[in-house]
Amino acid sequence: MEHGDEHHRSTPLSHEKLAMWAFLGSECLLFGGLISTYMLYKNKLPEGTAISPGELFDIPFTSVTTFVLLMSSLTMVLSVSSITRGDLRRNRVWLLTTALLGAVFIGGQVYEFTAFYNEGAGFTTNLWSSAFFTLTGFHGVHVSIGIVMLMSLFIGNLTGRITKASAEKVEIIGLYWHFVDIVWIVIFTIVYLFPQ
Amino acid sequence: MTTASDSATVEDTVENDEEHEHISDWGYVKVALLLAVITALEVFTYFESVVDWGKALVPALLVMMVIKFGVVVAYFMHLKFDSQVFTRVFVAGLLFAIGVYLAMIMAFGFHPWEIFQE
Amino acid sequence: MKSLAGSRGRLATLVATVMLSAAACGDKPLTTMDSAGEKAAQINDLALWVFAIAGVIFVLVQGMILYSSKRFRVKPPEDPDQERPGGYSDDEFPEQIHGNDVLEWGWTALPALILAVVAVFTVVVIFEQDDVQASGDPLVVEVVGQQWWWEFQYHLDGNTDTPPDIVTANELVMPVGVDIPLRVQSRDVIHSYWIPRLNGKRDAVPGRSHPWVLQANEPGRFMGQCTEFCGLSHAYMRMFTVALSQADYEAWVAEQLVDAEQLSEGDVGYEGQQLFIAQCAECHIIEGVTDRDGDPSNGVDSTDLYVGTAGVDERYTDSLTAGAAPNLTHFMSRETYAGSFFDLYDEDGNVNRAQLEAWVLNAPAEKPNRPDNLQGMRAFLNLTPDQLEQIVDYLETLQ
Amino acid sequence: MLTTGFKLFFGFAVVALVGAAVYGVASGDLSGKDYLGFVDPSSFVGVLSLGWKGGVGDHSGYVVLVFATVSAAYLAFTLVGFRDADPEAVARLGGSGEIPPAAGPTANNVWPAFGAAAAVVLLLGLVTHAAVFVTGLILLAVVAFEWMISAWADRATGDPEANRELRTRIMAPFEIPLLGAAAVAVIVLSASRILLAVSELNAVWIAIGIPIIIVGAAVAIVAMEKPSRGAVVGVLAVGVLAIVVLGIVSAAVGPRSFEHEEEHTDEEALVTEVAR
Amino acid sequence: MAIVEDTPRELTTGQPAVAERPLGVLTRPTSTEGWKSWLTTVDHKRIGILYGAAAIFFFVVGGIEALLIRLQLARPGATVLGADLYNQVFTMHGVTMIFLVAMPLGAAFANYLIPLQIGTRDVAFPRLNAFSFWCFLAGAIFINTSWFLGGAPDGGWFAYAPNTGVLFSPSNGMDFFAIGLQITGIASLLSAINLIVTVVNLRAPGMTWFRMPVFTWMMLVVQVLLLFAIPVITLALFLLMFDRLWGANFFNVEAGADPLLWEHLFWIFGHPEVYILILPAFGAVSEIIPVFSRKPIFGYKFMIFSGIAIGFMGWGVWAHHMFASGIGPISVAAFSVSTMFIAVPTGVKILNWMATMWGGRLRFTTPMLFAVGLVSMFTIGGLSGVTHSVAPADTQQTDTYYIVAHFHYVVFGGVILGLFGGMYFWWPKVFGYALDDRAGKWNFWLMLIGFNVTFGPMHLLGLQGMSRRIQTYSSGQGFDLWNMVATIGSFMIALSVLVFVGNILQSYRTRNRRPPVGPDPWDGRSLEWATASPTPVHNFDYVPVVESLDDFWHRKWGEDEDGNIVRLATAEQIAQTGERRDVHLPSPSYWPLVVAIGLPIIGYGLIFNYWLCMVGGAIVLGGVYAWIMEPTDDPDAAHGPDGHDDHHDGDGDGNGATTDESEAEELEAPVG
Ligand code: HEA
Ligand code: HEA
Ligand code: HEC
Ligand code: CUA
Ligand SMILES: [Cu+2]
Repeated sequence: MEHGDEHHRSTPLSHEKLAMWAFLGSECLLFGGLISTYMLYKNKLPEGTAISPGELFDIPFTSVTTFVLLMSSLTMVLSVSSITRGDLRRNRVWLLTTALLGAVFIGGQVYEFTAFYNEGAGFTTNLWSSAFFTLTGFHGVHVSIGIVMLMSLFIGNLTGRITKASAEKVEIIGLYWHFVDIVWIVIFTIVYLFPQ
Repeated sequence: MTTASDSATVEDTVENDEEHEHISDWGYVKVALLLAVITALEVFTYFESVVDWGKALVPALLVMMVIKFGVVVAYFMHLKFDSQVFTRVFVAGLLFAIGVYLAMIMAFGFHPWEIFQE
Repeated sequence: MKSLAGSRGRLATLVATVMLSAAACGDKPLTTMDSAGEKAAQINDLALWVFAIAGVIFVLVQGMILYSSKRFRVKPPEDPDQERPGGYSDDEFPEQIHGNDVLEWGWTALPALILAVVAVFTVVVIFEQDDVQASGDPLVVEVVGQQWWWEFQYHLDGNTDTPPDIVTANELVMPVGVDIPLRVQSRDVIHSYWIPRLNGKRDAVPGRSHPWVLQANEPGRFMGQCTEFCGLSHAYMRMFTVALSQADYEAWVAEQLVDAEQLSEGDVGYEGQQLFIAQCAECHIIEGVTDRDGDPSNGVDSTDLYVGTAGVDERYTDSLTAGAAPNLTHFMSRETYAGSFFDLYDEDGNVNRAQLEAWVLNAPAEKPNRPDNLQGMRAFLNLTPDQLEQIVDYLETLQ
Repeated sequence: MLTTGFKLFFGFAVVALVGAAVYGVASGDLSGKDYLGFVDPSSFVGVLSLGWKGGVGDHSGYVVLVFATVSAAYLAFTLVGFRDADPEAVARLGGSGEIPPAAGPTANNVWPAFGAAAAVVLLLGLVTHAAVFVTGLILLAVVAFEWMISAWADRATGDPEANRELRTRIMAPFEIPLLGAAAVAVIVLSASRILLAVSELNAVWIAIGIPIIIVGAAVAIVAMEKPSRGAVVGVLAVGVLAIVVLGIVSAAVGPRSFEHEEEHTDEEALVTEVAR
Repeated sequence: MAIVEDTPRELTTGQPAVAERPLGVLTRPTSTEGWKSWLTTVDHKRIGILYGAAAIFFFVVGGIEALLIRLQLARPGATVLGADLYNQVFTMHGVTMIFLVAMPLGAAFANYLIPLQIGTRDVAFPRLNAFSFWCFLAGAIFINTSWFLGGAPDGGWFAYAPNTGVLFSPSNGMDFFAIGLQITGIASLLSAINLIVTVVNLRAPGMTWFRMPVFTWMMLVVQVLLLFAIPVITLALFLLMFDRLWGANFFNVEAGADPLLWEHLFWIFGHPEVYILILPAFGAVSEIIPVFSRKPIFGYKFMIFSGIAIGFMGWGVWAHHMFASGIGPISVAAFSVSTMFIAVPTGVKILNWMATMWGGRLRFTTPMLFAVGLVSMFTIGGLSGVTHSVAPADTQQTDTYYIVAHFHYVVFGGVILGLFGGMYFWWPKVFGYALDDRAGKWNFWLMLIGFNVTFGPMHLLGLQGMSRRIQTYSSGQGFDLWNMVATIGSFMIALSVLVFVGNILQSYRTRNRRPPVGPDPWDGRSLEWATASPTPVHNFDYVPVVESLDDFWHRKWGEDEDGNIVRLATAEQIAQTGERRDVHLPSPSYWPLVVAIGLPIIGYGLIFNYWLCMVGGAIVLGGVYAWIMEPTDDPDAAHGPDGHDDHHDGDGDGNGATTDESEAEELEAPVG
């Protein structure tokens, strides 16, 4: 104990992980608000609006991208489990795969946004469109940030900065990634699948 | 990166944070398969010709959503095997969000039981 | 409540008297403590009880604090050895009490109980207050808030789907005694309609129509003030409610239903009317004379304006910004104007011409507004003094 | 502290600034306003506020001089900030009392090549689209910055290892996120272009196909015991190349037609301005 | 947590490093003295002091705004401020006082005291902590620059839509409001996460949940409230910003939007917010009263649970701000009842403080005066709050000066009195010298009287029907007398604040002439008194081991056979001396400051020119990654001239993780 007693810990929990969970708890209130705003406004289209969500949505397509995001959660978890084993190579592969799947999802979203816009539903068109683009846009930004973090991990792995010792970092970013995924689970059901 | 030092003085009722290899990679794949199946079911509700859910549509969708949500949180996010403290902070946020926003949209005239009326 | 009334009744009266006397000294047109209508009285009856309860708790708590501060106070020791921590000596200790669960639960339960009683009465009154059905008279008044004045649209038959029968501004005239249902609305931002002596307030929220009710026990003029912050001139957005005896009210209605006349050359105010049509009719309506597009000849009933309309300048329909202006058909029948901020007549009953001329000449200087943003009336600095006279002469004909 | 280098460049900056001011005022404006006149303070406002309020005389000359000021000042402060070319300071800090010898660059310099590429993009932009031109500009700026830092780091100390370390320390915070983001942006843009170009149904198929290929490749690589580095890089390169080429082609082809076309309004720029 | 860890490397070439600090300004800063060290500090105590200083500065700013309001309202028809300016001034008064005074003042105490009270060296993420402060300051300055850039926000502090849309508020003021509060929101959110982790993870050995001081408990509740309330206001502000900047429709009534959405979102945040403001003061008072009553706090657990209950119930009452807004009788009834019952846990607190005083030996030092002042004054505000909760009554009261009276009694009579007491109480601990007691008493009495003279009459004004937020009134309305009285009172408050400032200066000047305060000037109870004053940088020489509630006090005092209290030791004997010099502490860092500077630049960019956003974004992004990749310590400091090697892997425990190399990805998310 000569130089010891540096920082006594009252729980064995890691600071960073706890912080991430707290942050995710906080994010629930952000997305909860966005989703309720959407629910509130989606049925408030003025009479005779030509463009309705029911017409615009391309459920088969969105189902596919939803699926892609869901599977990215699997690859994420695989990358975490490989780094806890110290398997840097597989970690690398899965990180990149996750990021790529995320990118495909975002690509799909950009496609969807552009298509809606081309069909006449822009950000400012009506209540529904503002709420829709804001909700899914917020989610998209979250995914994009996640991708950048994943790519940073990937580059870190390549340059030797990420090692078995950094497994928890991967895990924490994974938590964020999964959270973004579960938010989409909710959005997909409420925004896309609920009867319009 | 956890400091395991001084675990003698740890008084919290948290589970020990030792390496928990509760699930193998194959286990994760199985979980993902489950999620995939539920997602497929969800998507099928969209094609009314397959099954007509009638009034149960929205509740059914919600149930499936909640299951998926729970499975990802419990298994992929490891919450089932991790410390209770994590569960508490996260679930607190979740419940606050649900409670507060439900009350809000109810004040706007939304009634939860209406979800049964297609 | 009866049993409570015995012990606490006196206190309630006491508090009430103190507050009333505070309210009564001098002229307090907005006071909430001197109700003149059923609804306001209902509120006051409830509120006074609550004030009384709060008063008792206030006295108890403050009394206890003062008492224990006096009784348990100790002075720091006199001797120069002041360095004792906190000024205490080593052997100066009160009994070390850590708590008392009975007490704790007691003072958790007691306030809860008091509040439960209050809650019951509160909820009852909330629902009573929400009863906004008409009593007798089918009249419904749409109260429309707008930056920064009020418009009242009378539907004498109670049907709000048809154009209003009477449109007036800032002064709501109603018969005494009966409940008059209101539909509180707004054209731009949130305002709040409040005649303190008759009822509590209700927000005028754009896009919504809030039922509310007014009733006065006695004839009189009751002042009000917009109480939701609504921008630049919020302070200048006042209003009156005038309660008239049934007969007077009916006379008023009959008078308001008459359109103004088209004057012809030689009539008093003819020049003024021409000027008005040229300059003011873009915004103001005088039934029988002008329309919102300023063309007196097209004969459109000006009330069309309120049901989506013919010939209105697009700037006014496109934005929610104020753009509509007070209907001036019976301007002189009101005692105040421009958000009831200015008196139209002086004490002797003569028209306050100087003020009115100042208003017409340069409204933004008299009352803060932003005409360039369609918020309020713009200035007419180009009017010569003669023209100004003529316009005001004309306004004076609008009885 | 104030090295010779600093003084030199700072001097340059001051001279250039004064020059700019004088030139901006003196070149006047030809509409007869009294720009030289010392009676009218407004004639200086434009010059001193860099044109924010009021104007200056001859623009091009003024701009050149102001830029000279900025660059010189930038260099001056960089020199101080990084203690560059300040052998004395280096010696003092080193404690050895010896002025260190100059050292040569330690790594291959790739930036000229990238610079050339950026220039090509820039030129392409001139003939194709403004967006390409702006991309070229940004690339050029990035290259210039990277090059500068590398060049500086190469000579910062006598120790090549430390120099490399320095470069990383400064540039990695920018490179890592930007590289990550750029990689993703390329895929996002290309994929969405492809999806837009094809029919709605085919979009679904493509959206199924791409992730299957990605996951398939990943599984294959993971399954291999010892994949050759070349192979992996090759697969990746081919994949990226394919998607980029397809993306460019699709963008050139343009999106499929949409029914509600007529309902466009001009303000609705946010969503697609980015995408287009 | 560094995503990519960049451990300091030995030079591999074998030759000695030619330059010790070749990076110039880019190496991790090391200085711990001089003004520059304040910019890079990661010490929770210094950050606490910075928060406090900023809060006091803004208190004077907000106070001057208040005085302007009072001057304008002193007489009917006054022309001190025009309507436009008046609206800006009262809006900024509210915004400043709530977001830039009360909240950071709370944060100051939280930062300084939590680590001390739970017996640790620093918060869990020291650099993140520094970032929170700079981020707060950046946001605060950003909002205030609106005065010079086309006009301050003018929509009232709760900014009801659609009055705050571009159509009705065309200046940039509301943009500054929306963006500025988002920036300070990031600060609050991160600081909340940080402190929650700190309390959960870093309590000293033996410091169980129910041995934690009430103050720390209340602060924990506050952080949880912040954690969940900030995202709600962030969301509302985003919607407003999208409407204003990019023409979204959230509050566009023409498109069918419902303005009540804003009201709900704002107050869902707004009501928890008022408990965020008051609980720190409650915490401080819960420390002060036992000390000066020489008794333990009465009903410790009830104090804790009532605090938690307040925090919890605070989430279910927000619509009491909307009783007149037409939400329908069912909602009104529900929220009316839920609001009333918040009085129950609050009452428990008030009564427990009174019970603590009961039978004690009360010493009315300045901190005690302020604390008792809170108990007394807050009760008045609380009781008027209960009269608002009676919804029908509130339809008469809402938006009148009766409300203004209510909330000034709770925010001034509660928050300001409580935290002023806190300042007098902990001043010796923070600065090593006490504030003068005599001047303090002047300060208190002037403030108490001035405060009642200012806000007492407002009850009457409100009941007489004076609306709030009106720039002027007419003499026929019967408001003349009490408004004049209130204005006079406000200048008495100003005088008391001047006395406070004077007291600080004078006490500082004479600090060496007066007897030293020692570690424990008040016979304190909690751990912060168990170390030297001013607190040494490393807080504790060794980590204290806690055996009971009020552990420090129980080490000083025990009971003899007769149950009498006897001294076991003096504070000087058992308090730590703070003389240890070999404690490894997290190194200072530039990056928190850099990242924080980037945020307002993005803000200006959103308002004026999107290119600026690129600049700001680059600063933020580069700053964040530089932060993540920053070596744990300054590599060169290890070879520093003092020869002491605190290279943290050197001690062989292999535990390279100190707390400061920590925070990372949380940072990016809120930015998005
Ligand atoms: C520190 C901040 C703070 C605190 C702690 C409180 C505490 C309370 N507030 Fe207040 N409030 C504000 C700050 C605060 N408020 C602000 C800033 C506004 C205005 C916002 C704006 O419009 O700008 C406001 C507005 C406001 C309104 C809306 C008024 C309106 O606009 O119409 C209401 C309505 O119910 C209300 C109620 C209450 C209640 C019931 C409490 C309770 O928590 C009080 C509980 C305390 C006690 C009751 C006293 C002690 C108890 C006892 C001694 C026990 C016995 C008591 C009984 C049995 C009654 N407040
Ligand atoms: C923590 C919160 C807080 C605090 C401490 C205060 C403190 C004060 N407040 Fe207020 N106030 C609010 C929060 C607060 N306020 C809020 C939220 C609103 C609502 C805003 C809205 O409607 O949007 C409001 C609104 C408000 C109004 C209503 C305005 C209106 O509706 O039109 C008034 C009017 O009198 C007022 C007055 C005061 C006064 C006199 C003080 C005094 O106590 C201030 C005392 C401080 C000082 C006096 C500073 C000391 C100064 C010096 C030492 C410098 C001396 C130098 C010179 C004199 C040059 N405040
Ligand atoms: C741009 C539209 C506009 C024009 C043109 C206009 N007014 Fe007005 N006027 C208003 C508005 C809006 C109000 C309400 C202002 C307020 O109360 O703040 C008003 C109020 C008035 C009032 C007070 C009415 C009341 O009952 O409160 C009078 C009288 C009046 N105007 C006369 C005139 C005359 C005379 C002219 C022409 C010289 C004129 N107005 C031109 C918009 C206009
Ligand atoms: Cu209308 Cu205030
Ligand atoms: Cu509240």
